[in-house]
Amino acid sequence: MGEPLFASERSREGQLHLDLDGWEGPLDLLLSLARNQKVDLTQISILDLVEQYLAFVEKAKEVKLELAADYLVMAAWLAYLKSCLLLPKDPEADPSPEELALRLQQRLMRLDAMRDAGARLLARDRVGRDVFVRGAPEGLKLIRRAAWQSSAFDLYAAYGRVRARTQPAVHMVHDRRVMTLEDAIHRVQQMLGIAVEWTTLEAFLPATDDPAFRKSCLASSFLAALELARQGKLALEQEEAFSDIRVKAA
Amino acid sequence: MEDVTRAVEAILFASEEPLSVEAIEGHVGENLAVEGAVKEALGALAEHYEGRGIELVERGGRWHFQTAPDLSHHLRREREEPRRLSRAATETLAIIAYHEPVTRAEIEAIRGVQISKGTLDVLMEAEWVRTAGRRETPGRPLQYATTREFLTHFGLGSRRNLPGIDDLKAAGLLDPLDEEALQLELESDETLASEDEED
Amino acid sequence: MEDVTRAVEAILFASEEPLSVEAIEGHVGENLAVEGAVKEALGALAEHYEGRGIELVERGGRWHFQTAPDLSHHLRREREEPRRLSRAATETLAIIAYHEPVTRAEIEAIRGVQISKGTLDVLMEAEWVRTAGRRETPGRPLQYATTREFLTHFGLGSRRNLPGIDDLKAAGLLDPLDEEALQLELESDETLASEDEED
Repeated sequence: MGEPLFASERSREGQLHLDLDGWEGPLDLLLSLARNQKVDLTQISILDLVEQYLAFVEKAKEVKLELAADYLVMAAWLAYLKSCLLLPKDPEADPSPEELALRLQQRLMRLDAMRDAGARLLARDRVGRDVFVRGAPEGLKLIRRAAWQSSAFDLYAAYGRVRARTQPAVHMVHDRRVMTLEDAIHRVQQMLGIAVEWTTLEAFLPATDDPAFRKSCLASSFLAALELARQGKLALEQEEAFSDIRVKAA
Repeated sequence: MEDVTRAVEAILFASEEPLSVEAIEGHVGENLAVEGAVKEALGALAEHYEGRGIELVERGGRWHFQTAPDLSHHLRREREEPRRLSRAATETLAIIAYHEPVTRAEIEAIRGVQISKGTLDVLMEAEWVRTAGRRETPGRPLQYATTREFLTHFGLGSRRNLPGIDDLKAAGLLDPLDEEALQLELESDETLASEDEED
Repeated sequence: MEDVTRAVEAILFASEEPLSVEAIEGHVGENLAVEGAVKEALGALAEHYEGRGIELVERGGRWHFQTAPDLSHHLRREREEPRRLSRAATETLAIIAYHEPVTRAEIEAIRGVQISKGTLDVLMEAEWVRTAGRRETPGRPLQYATTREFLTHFGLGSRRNLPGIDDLKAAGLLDPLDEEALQLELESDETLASEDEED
């Protein structure tokens, strides 16, 4: 790494100043300390390493340097690990202090490996720095063309739709048998001569199988009865709503 | 392959613009760019690339690589994307087919709805409709007609094979459907509005 | 020189980005791109360009031409390195590349320190890192992985070509972090809580 172990310098007031910016967290500092032992990380003495770390934190406290909480948490954990490693073995302890030490060592190796890998990546022949792609490529073009789809049925249906929509609408009313009001007045007047007693209006209607014609006759005859009643030629009676309407000559 | 030739090849490849011999020499550096070496390298490269997919060319004293002109069709790739013809376009196409040659005003009169320019463009793009001269009436409006491709696409040997009005009636295609008509009314209002925007 | 080889050469020359075999085949067209022809042409071209000023390389399944690495001194322009990465970013990139897919908590566990949001942003902006779905574990954390652009930029045929990856694997240094290793983490519960908020 080439970083000084204690990036220290005498400040103007002659006080020791520790630069913590050099280490990104306690693990980084530990790795830095471990490398300083100048041995393979697999051979590193965790106990030595722990002592160096604790000494560093101690020194930082002496110069009243504010340490991030992370560093102190790690210091506490390492102090615990150190005591475990030094004390007589407790067979009950799980995980054993040796295993904890081994894990710490593996974490340092892992971080070291990634740091090394990062450096090797950056040192590769990188595009735009060491190797170059074509400066002025013509470029490839993708031209999208719509392939329009329609079927013969769509076409005929569309034409049918247009024609149906725009054909002049002619409304034809079919011939229908009706009884005009004049006919009805004439007929009711004639029939009154026969019927001297109260007679239902229906009895005046001509016999027919055509229900539409019968309806027309009924409506016209009713109007005829009203007209004749108005002229004072006929009397009307109905006992209650919707009951039979009866007529009699006046 | 000579070092200077390799260097010239790489320099021209990576350059964003055509380079003069002097500019290339500047990049190659004094060690390699001895008297005439770059020119020689350019000649060797031009010869090497002859007939390949790329060629080395000189234009106004500047050199650059370019793809061989006869391969340009590989650099443009067309992709067809199926798209369904819109209702307005289908109706317009049908009207042209049944009434050709027909002017735009006539199409609109028959459809009872205005048509946007885009609708005719689509039909022309599909190569189903072509312009068919001008009508010799005041204003000399353009006329439209269908194409051979139209007949092919819709499986019609000729326009005579279009089903007649009676055929359409028999197939129930002329029956006015009140609901559909109502919906059409609404739709055409909308399309009119959007069509106006388009224009 | 075969037609298909010429076409492949021109297409790769003209392309603004590395191309997969399928993309090349699409441009070559069905007539020339018969079964395996493009692959064969790529092999022939790679061989042809070997030792020249330009080389044909495959990165993450995509092919492109680039200048030969030993000629960089002729080409290095007077400009800054494309992207100067901070130490944090470099380590994070390495961790993602060697462990992918990897969660942010795992990156932090390996580095022993929290990573700032900016670090991942830089890597994503460079298009070297992408999110790679969520891990189906409690909290469903986002995972990160490298991109094809990462392989291209660092000249890696595939992730198998990452420097020293086999040795690291053999040494167990790329094994997934077990629960206990994560427990050894220095992060307090608070930092975990703040992470949740971010997501």
